[in-house]
Parts: sequence; C-alpha cells; structure tokens
Amino acid sequence: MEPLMAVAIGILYATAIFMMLRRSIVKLVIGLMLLSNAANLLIFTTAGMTRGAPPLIPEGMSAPVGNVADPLPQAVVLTAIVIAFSVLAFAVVLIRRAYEVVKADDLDKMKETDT
Amino acid sequence: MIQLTVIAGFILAATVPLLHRWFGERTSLVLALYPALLAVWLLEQMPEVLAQGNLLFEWQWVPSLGISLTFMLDGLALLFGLLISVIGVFVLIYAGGYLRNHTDLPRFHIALMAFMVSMFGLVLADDLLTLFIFWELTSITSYLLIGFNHDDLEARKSARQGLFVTVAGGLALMAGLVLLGVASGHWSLSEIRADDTDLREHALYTPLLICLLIGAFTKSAQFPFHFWLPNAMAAPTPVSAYLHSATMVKAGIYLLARLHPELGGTALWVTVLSVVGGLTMFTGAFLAIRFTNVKKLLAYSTVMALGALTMLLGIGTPAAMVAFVAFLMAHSLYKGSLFMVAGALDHSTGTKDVTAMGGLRSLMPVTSVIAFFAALSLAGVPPLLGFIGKELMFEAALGANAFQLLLVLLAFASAILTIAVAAIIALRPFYGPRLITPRVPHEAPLSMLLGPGILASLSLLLGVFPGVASDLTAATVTSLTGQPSDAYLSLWHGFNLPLLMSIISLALGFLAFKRWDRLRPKLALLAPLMRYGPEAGYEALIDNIARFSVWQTKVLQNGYMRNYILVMLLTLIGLLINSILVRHSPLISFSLDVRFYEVMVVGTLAMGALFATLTRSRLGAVVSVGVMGLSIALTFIFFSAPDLGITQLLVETLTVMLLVLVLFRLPRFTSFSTTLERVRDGLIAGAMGVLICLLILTAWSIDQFAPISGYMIENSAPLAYGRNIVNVILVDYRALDTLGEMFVLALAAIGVIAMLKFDHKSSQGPRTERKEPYDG
Amino acid sequence: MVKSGTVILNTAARFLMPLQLIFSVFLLLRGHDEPGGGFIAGLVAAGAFTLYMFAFGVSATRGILRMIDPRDLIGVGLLLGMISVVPAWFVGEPFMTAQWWTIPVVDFKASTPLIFDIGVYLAVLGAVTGMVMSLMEVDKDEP
Amino acid sequence: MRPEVALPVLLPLLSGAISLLFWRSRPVQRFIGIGGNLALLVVSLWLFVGVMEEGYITLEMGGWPAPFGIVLVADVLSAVMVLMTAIIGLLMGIYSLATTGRGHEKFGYYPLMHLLLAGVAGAFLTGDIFNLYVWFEVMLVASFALMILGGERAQMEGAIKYVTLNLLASIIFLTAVGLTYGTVGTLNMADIALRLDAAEHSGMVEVLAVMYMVAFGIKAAAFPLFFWLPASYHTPPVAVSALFAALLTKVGVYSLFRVFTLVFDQSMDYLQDIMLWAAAITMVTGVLGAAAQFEFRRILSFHIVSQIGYMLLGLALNTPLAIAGGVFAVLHNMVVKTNLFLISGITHRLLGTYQLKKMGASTVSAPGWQWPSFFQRFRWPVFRRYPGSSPNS
Repeated sequence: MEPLMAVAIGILYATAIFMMLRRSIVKLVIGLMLLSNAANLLIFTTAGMTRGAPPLIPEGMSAPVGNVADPLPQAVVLTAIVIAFSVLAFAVVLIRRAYEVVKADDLDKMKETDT
Repeated sequence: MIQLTVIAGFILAATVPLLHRWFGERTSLVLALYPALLAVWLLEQMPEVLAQGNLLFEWQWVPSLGISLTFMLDGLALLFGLLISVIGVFVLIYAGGYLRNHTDLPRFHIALMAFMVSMFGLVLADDLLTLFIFWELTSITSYLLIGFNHDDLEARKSARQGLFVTVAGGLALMAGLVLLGVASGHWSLSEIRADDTDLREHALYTPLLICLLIGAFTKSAQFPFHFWLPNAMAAPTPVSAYLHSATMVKAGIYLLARLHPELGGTALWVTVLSVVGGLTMFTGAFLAIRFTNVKKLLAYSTVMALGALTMLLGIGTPAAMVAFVAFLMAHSLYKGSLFMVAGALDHSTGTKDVTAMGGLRSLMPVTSVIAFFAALSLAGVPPLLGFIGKELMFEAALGANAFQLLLVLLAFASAILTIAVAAIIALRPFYGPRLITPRVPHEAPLSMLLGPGILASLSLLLGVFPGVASDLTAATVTSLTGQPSDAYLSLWHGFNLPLLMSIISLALGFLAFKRWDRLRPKLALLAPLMRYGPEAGYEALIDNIARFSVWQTKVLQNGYMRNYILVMLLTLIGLLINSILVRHSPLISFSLDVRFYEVMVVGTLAMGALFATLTRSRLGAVVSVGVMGLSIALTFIFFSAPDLGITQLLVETLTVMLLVLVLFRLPRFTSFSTTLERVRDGLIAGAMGVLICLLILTAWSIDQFAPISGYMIENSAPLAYGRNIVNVILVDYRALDTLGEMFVLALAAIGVIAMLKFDHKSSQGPRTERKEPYDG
Repeated sequence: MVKSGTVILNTAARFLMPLQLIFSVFLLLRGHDEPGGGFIAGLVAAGAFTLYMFAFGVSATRGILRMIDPRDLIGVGLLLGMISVVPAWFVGEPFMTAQWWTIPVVDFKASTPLIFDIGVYLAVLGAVTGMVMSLMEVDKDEP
Repeated sequence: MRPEVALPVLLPLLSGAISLLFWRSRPVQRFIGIGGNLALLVVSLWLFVGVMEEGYITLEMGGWPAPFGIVLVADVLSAVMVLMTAIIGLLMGIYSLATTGRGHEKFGYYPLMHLLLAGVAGAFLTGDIFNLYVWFEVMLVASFALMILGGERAQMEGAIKYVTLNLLASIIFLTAVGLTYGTVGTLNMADIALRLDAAEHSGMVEVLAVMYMVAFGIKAAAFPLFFWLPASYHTPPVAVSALFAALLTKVGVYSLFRVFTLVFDQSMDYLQDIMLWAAAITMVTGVLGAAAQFEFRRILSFHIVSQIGYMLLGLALNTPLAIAGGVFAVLHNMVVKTNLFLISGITHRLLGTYQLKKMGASTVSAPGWQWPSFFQRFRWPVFRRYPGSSPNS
C-alpha cells in the first residue's frame, strides 16, 4: 500500500507547490492546504500502514490483541492536523483582509514592502 | 592599575555631559588632568623602562579564550605615550578656547577623550587582538571627530572617506595580525619578541607582512592612500593638531616601528617601505605648495613627514633609527604647534587662506613669534629640533643600503619644498601689507597660545639641549632595533655633506617661497591629473559598491513572492537531488499489497488534488479540496486510525466552511501567468513530487530500528489507565505537544478575531505613532 | 449568508444542536478509552454552534451563549489545561504526571488527563466558534 | 523534579492564558503583562544558576522515561538563550507600556507576547524534535497575530509573505520529522542522534540533514532563504519588530546549532562546505541590502540577515572555538538589534519619520537626560544623510 500512497503524496506535494507558485492569493491558500495535508499523510505513511488494527485495547485487558497500528504517528498527525488547521484558518482570513486592503487578488500587486 | 586607568578614560568620556553641567567652561581644564596624569605616570616609569627594557602589566580579560588586556611599556611605547599625553593636554586646553560657546562642545569632548584613550591603549597594548581593538577604536572616534561639523557636506564626506580607508586597512591589519599569531604561535608582542624563531623565514611571512603594511599604510596616509588625510582637515583645528601631529596618523608609523625588530630588514620590507615612504614624502611636499589654505598646506606637509618616517624605518640602519626618533619628536612638536597657530589665525581672521592675510605681526605679536619658531623647526633651521631631525634624515638616506640615490634625491627635493611651506606659513600672514580679512584680527586668547607656545619652546629647548631627550632616544632605539643602544642626539655633527645639503636646500626653499605666487598657476595646470589619482579610484569604488548594492537588492528582494518560493524550493530540490540521487541512492523495497477500495480512495485523493489545481472555478476548487479531505479521512479509517479519521473529517468540514465564507468575497480565479511560467512551475513542482515519493519509499523501506511506540502500547493500560492509546499519547505521554497545540489554535483564533474586528478608531494609544506615507 | 437558512436547516439546527452538544460531551468523556477525546469533541461542539449560526445568525447564537464570549471559553480552556499540569508538582513528580482520584459517590475516576482534555475541549470550542462568529459578524456589517 | 526547566515555558503560557481570560480589562492585562515577564525572568535566572552549577538539567515531562515521553533539557547554551529571552521580553514589555495603542492591547497584545516568549523558550528547552515543531508553531502563530495587529496595508502585504514562507519552512520541517520517524522510529533528539549514527543507509541521514538545514535556514533567514525577513520585519509596530528581531531568527539559528552539533555531527563534512558558502554570502548580501536602504528599520532588517551569516559561520567552521564565537554572535546580536530597533522607534517619535533622508537637520531637544536619545542630543554625523551615495530606489 505504501508505494501507492507515496505516489499519491508526491502528487499532493507537486500540486501544492504548483498552486503556491501562482499569483492569485486564493490559489496560494489552496496550495497551502494541499501542502499541509500532504505532510500529514507523509508522516502517517512513512511509519508504515496497518489494516484493521486500531491502537485500542479491548475492555478489561492490559495490552492490545496482536499487532496494532503504530499509535505514535497517529498522535503526531492529529496534533499536526490541528496546527495546520489553525494556521490555515489564519491564512484564509489574512488573504480576505489583504484583499480588502489591497483590492486585488494579485500577489504581484503586493510588493510595496520590499525594496 | 594602568589598565583600569585607561578604561576609566572611556568612562570619563561618557560622563562629559555631566562634567559640563558642573564645570561649564572649565571642563577642558578638568579633562586635561587625565592626560597630564598619564604623562606623569609615564615619566615615573621611565627609569624602570631604561633599566629593564620593557615592563609588562598583565590582566586576564577573557581567560577562556586566552585574550588578555596586557600592557607593555618599552621605549617606543613610552615615547608615543608621552607625545599623546603631553600634546593631548595642550589640545584639550586649546579646544576649550577654540570652541568656546560652541553648543556641541560636550560632544566634541566625548569624542576627543575617547580618541585619546583609544590611542593610548593602542600604543600600550601587548596582546595582538587588544591592539586591533584599540586600532579600530581610533578609526571610529576619529570619524566622529572629522565629521564633527556634520552640517557641512564636505566634513561628512571626508569623515566617511577617512573611516572607509582606515577601516578597510583595519581589516587587512586584522588578517595580518591573525597570520602573525598563527605564524609565530604567540598572541602577544612581548612573547613574539621573546621567542627566538625568526619570523622572516616563515612561509607566511610575505602575506602577513603585506596585510600588516596595508593596515599601517592606510592609517598613516602613505601613497596611494594619502588622500584621506588632507580631506580630514574638515575637522575642527584642535582635532587636526592632535590627529595629524601626534596620534592617529602616527598609529601606522607606530605599528611599523613596533614590528621592525621582528619583521624588518628583509628585501621586501626595505624595498616597500623605503620606496613607498620616499614617494609619499615627495608627493606630500610637492602637493603641499599647490594650496593656499593653511590647513591643507600643513596637512600635505604631514604626509611628507609620514613618508619620511616610513622611509627611515625602511632604510633600517642604526643611523636611520636615531633619525626616526629625532624626526618623530620634532615633527610632533612643530606640527602640533603650527596647526594650533593655523587655528588661531583662522579664529581671529575668519579665513584659512594665507594669501588673504598679511601684516598681522603687529596685531598678533605672540602668535607670530610662536609661528616663526615652529616654522623654523619645520624648515630645519638650527638650533631647533627640526634641524637635528633633518640632518639625521639626510645622513640616513646617504647611508641607505638600497635605493640610495633615489632616496637622497627625494629627501633633498622634499626638504626644499618643505622649507618653502614653512616660510609661507611663518612669513606670509604676518609680514607685508595689511589685508582686509572677514573678521577684525585680534590676538588669540591665552588658552589658544599656551599649547603652541609651549610646544614651540620645546622644539627650541630640545634643539639647544638635545641631551635632555637622550634617555628617551636610547630607550626607543633599543626597542626599534631589539638591541641595547646608547644613541643620543646632538646639534652639531661637524661640517659634512648633510649640513651642506641643508644649507643648499634652505637657500633653494627660500627662493621657491619668493616665487610662490608665480609658481602656483603653473602647478594648477597639473590639476586635471588629479582626476586620475587614487582619490578618483576611491570615489569610483564607493559609487560602484553603492550601485551594486541597489542592483543586487532589486534583483534578490524583488517583491515577487513566487520568486522567493522558487528560490527556496530550488535550493531544497538541488540539495536533495545531490544527496539522494547523486551522492547516494534511494532504497526501495517494493511490495504492493492493495485492495480495490483502497485504490479507489487514494485515486480519488490524487484526483481531488489535481482537479483543485486545474479547475478555473472557485466552487470546483473548494469541492475538490473537500473531496480530497474526505478521501484522506477514509484512508485514515481504513488504516486503523479512527481518531485521525474523525478529526480529519471534522476539520475538513470546518475548513470548507471557512473557505466558503471567505472565498466568495474574493474575485473569480483569473490566470495571470504565461504558459512558459506554468511549464516551469510544473516542472519544479513535479521534481519535488518525485523526490518526496522517493524519500517516503526510502524511509519506509528502512526497517532497521524498532519504533519507540512499543513502550507506549505496553504501558498504556497498566500505567496510564487508558485504552485508546492515541488519546493516551495525546493527553499523557506527549501532553506537552497537545498543550502547545491548543495554544496554537487559541492564538490563531485571537489573530483571526483581531484581524477582523480591529477597530482603527480605538487603536489610538496614549501617544500614537505618527503615520507617514510608505515611501521606502 | 446570514439567516438564509431554509426551514429544514432551521429545524435541523434547532433539534440537532442539543444532541450534538450531548454527543460531544460523550465523546469527550470516553475519549481515554475509545475513539474520541477533547479535540474531536470540541470540534463536534463547535460544529453544533456553527450550524446554529448558519441557521439563525450570529446574534441568536450569542443569545444562547448568554454572557459567554468565545474568547472566555478559550481563556478557561487554556487555564484548565495549565491547571492540569500543576498537581504533579505537589506530590513531587515532574509536571504533567497524571494524577488519579476516585470520586466516591458516583464512582467516577477523575484525573489530570481528564481535566486537560476538558481544557482542550473548551479551547477548541472557543477558538473555532470565535473564528466563525467574527467572520460572520464582519460579513453582516458589510453590504 | 526540577521545576525550573519547565517553568520558563509554563509560566508565560499561564500568564498568557490568564490575561486572555481578562481580555476585557486593560489594566489587568498590563499588570499581568509585566508581572508575567518578571516571573519569567526570575525562573530563567533560577534555571541559569542551576545549569551553571550542574552543567545540564533535564526534566521528563509527565514522568515518562526519556526516549518515550517528552524531555526538556537545559544546558548552558539553552539556559543562556532562555535568560536572554526573558530579559528582552521584560524590556519589551516595559517599552510596550508606553508605546502600544489601546486597540493593540484590547486585542491581546500582551498575551500574544507572552505566548511568543513561551514558544521561544520551549524551542530552546525541548529535547524532542516534534515538540520543537510544536513550539515553533506556537511562536510562529503568535508572531503572525502580532504582525497583523493594526491592520495597515503594509502589515497585510508583509504578513502574507511572512506567513507563506514560514509555513513552507514549517512544512519542510514537518516532512523531515515524518521522514525521521519513518527512518529511525524515534522523536527524542538524543535518541535520533544515537540511531542515526548506527543507520546503515547514510543517504537518508544526509537527506534528513539537508531538510533540517533548509527548514531552519529559512527560519534563520540565511542566504538564499531570507527573503521573508526584509519583506516583513519593518511593518509591525516597533516593539514587535524589536522582539522579532531579537528572538525569531535566533530560534532558527539555535535549532541549526542544536541539530548540527547534536544530531548530525557525523554527516557534517559535506554540509559544512555548503554552510560555509551560505554563511559567507549571507553576510555580504545582508550588508549590501542594508546599504541600499534609507529607511531605518529596513536597514536594520537587512542587517539582521548579515549578522545571521556570522552566526552560521561559527557553526560551519565547526570547531569548538568557532561555535563559541557563533553563540557569542547570537547573544550579542539579540541585545544590539533589539536596542537599535527601539532607538528607531524613539527616533520616529522624536522626528516623525523612519527615513534617514528626512532626519538630521532638525534638532530635537529631548526632555531630560535620556541616554536612548543620546544620538539626537549629540547629533552624530551618522545620522546625517549620506551624500554621494546612490539615489534611493
């Protein structure tokens, strides 16, 4: 399964970067969304994927039955998902405000603060 | 402790505003106590220095790095220290009169004191790095002094020029000192001196010498770096008197003299120093008589003197060493005096142009007498100290082992021109018909006569009784040669060739003075040549650096964010390709075990991402992103991550909602970029995708280590009392992550609320910053 | 976008919201043993309020929240999270070491991880509701 | 239990949380703002003293043993960095009392500042790579919020670049963390170091090193990854700029030091050359960029970049002395750059402009005997317009 996922994640990274290189701020934000999803999937995938064995312990037992999926990347991804959501929510509102202030969707019109 | 005394000088400089509040006009006198005390201390040490050769005052500064603030006092340091402190006393007193009622006098005193202390530290420093630090401090403080009249464009420009030239030299010096440290294995002058190994044989000798010489030459205004010194005349006259007689420019000379016993005497040293010194000497003297500005005249004659000193160090014979000491003392005394006289003239007539002055003798009698004696010393007329210096210089040039003829000719020509300069300064303003000057001339106040008067008297005194300075001379020559010496000065050397040269040069120099008014227009014809001189090169260099910096910034910081992203990604991609494909190879153990529904879900995921990229409708993009998110959630659920699946689902829903709330406030998608750009971006994006794919496979294929999560699975129920291991990790094993994460979410919410609701009317603070249009 | 809800949405929101909130508390409490936990529960609860906002508008939602501003929820949530860190200090264990107490009457196991999870729940709820609320409020102000 | 290791992180988090709870009351916010900073300074001193005595102190958070739970580690370097953070935080808090607008305070200026400090301290103290990511994000999102507070056009434009490019760095970092876990199965930095030393596939080790280098390089603003900094640092209020200048890039530099001295000490040879070049070019481009500017804060922003080069040079040379030099450069730069930004703020208040070309001629008599306004009182030539240099862009 992992090779297939690797290809899919590669596509995700590629599309994300392509979108980030556009001039439109909306596309930029969509690119950021794709990118953070891709990174989360990457963590999940590289640690190895296991079918049908969630890291849960049946009631009354002290250890899971048999091999279970690695819980650590799951916890890490969960944290990363929430962080990514926070940042993206911020970014989404930021482009909205930027559009209100600059009155353009075009990143090339936002270069006053540089040289 | 002498170190503390020197450092206290900086503190004293910092408290000058306070002193001004307490002492008002008398602050100069109060400050003058400091160099006076130092001078007394130095004189006290003299017997000891004569007896022992050199004294060390050790004080560990950064022991762990082996940097110490050790001071070394030998004859050379003693001589320079005395010049700095004695002339410093008079300059401070003089400045009090010259800048009386000037509103910025405190600022002047701060910089002058700081400069004095730096100079003092420089000549006393034993540690190479300490020496460098004080060296740079003199550059910076002299910058502040030269640019004192910052309302004047010329002053600022000159200050900057002086700073750039000396600091550039300072960099070379640092390189040289580091090389010296590496080559000798010691980081202090006294240890290098004590070590018997001959540095001249070392492989690094040539580079280190060149670096050190560049440092010394820039500082002491040797050709072709001489141009900053005359420009530095933009400084107030007391500064000129101090910087250009006793101190700043002599720092370079001091360094050369300091290094002479260890590095001198080789063919390289002799050639470079005597030729550069000789050229500088002649250039200074020749350029001097073009000018009618009294300060410029003096400045170029200083260049001449600096050249002479360098030349003498280059010649390196014992006779040259004695000449060096005599010339150095003579020059410091008469030049300090003459600059102060020039300041007095400027002060009372309102002009610096000697041709605009005349007949001042009756109005400024004391000044004219002082000027006369100081100029006699400059001209080298017996029985003044300048005469001894000049005589010995001729003698040294005649005794040179290399370039003898050249050096003698240069010395002779320079002497003639210098005599003309001396005559111009001493005679022109005071004799002849009275001319109308911008201010009504009057005698200078006592504070402005004291300094030049005493310095001129010293010239006379030491000329008549050279034996007074014998001890000092002997000690200095000892440190210059590295061998004990009992050199002494005397006025009368008998009737010999140098005396003959002196007499001829006096006659010719006086002739040149008489013809000066007719000579100047002819010299002015040479002016166009100056356009190709070293100064023009300096200007071009500075302009080009400025232009380059603007160009570079425009290219790099161009404001187009996609370019920034491109550069960053290309860096990453390049490094990754080099690492994983060129230097190493990826590791792929291929085993494809998939179910049909999984392929469907992952396919949907990829399609969603691709469609979001390709679609031209906003709704289409949002829906695609949503579909992709759902597929990810499903993937998580299929592969044993129920918590993740649910979270992803909920987050995706919220994200889509946010997008809907925001996106439809924004304009429709438009395509801004060209096809070429799209292809380029596509290629880069594709490269990144392929690399990531390879990296995932490699990381996954490496099966060398057991993950740490085994411990967590085992202990979740027994120790953490939780059966959902993921949740246990979140709230127990790695609760700190979760804590941080919840603060991130909270922060984002605060940011969003602030961004949306920030009310500009209520943002007026207690004292608001004024707005200005953005015109960077 | 404001108050544009249809009858179905309105009715759904009115009935679903209490259910969703109860469900979220259920998810929160069982999180340590079964899928769920503070984040998921907080997101579900925030979803409930968001749905209500879409249906009835921001001011109505503020009405049911009474005096509570989402920012207060964030503050309380973060503070609970910080509080759960401390008890271990009193028994001399490193910060964040879980402490378990049994509440005698209802036989409920209280613990610092639970307090922590509740903190997460409130913070998530407050943060998400706050963001959506201010977005919709700004929308309302504009034509 | 050594509480002082965790307190520099937990205290600002706590004070941030409390002052968020009292968001309605400005006086309370100001009080907690300064009180929290003072408390942070006290615990940082506590930590510093402890570390100076013992060398290093660790604390296993949650009581879980080292590679499994998250461990906080304070050695001399991190303790000094934390102490500097606390000092600068306190000074900035005091400065903000006088300069911050009501609106800023109403929308969480002080809590944001505290959480930023918490993120910075967390990044300095953590011994876990994913936890480092989390603290980076805390710091980053706090800085996002601080950067846009005020809502000027320039702030928005700067913020878009700042957010995007830093997010890119974060994602590269996160990708690297994922690959690290996939490769060695652990997140504890010391443990990663051990396992990477034993790793058979050296290519992956190098890839990880490269990814961390680029990710932290962006955060640290090294060439050619620095563009976000000059584009944004001069846009927020001056106290915020000063705080950013002092702390944010330094966290990147610190992480580079940590990762490359602790984790990747094996694969340094190849990367050392790259870093050496990057450091050298960073130094030069930074100052050249600064030389092309005429706006006070922009000069300083570009100059930060240049200074980063010096710090990286220390790391790239990778001798004990060079690293010590790099660390000194970091500490020195923190103090000096903050100071200069604050001076730019005072200059702006006195003269009403950040443009050097408009400064100078007007003499300002600052009331009292103020050392910060030293430059105005004594009118050094540096404050005069530079003649003869290039025309402004």
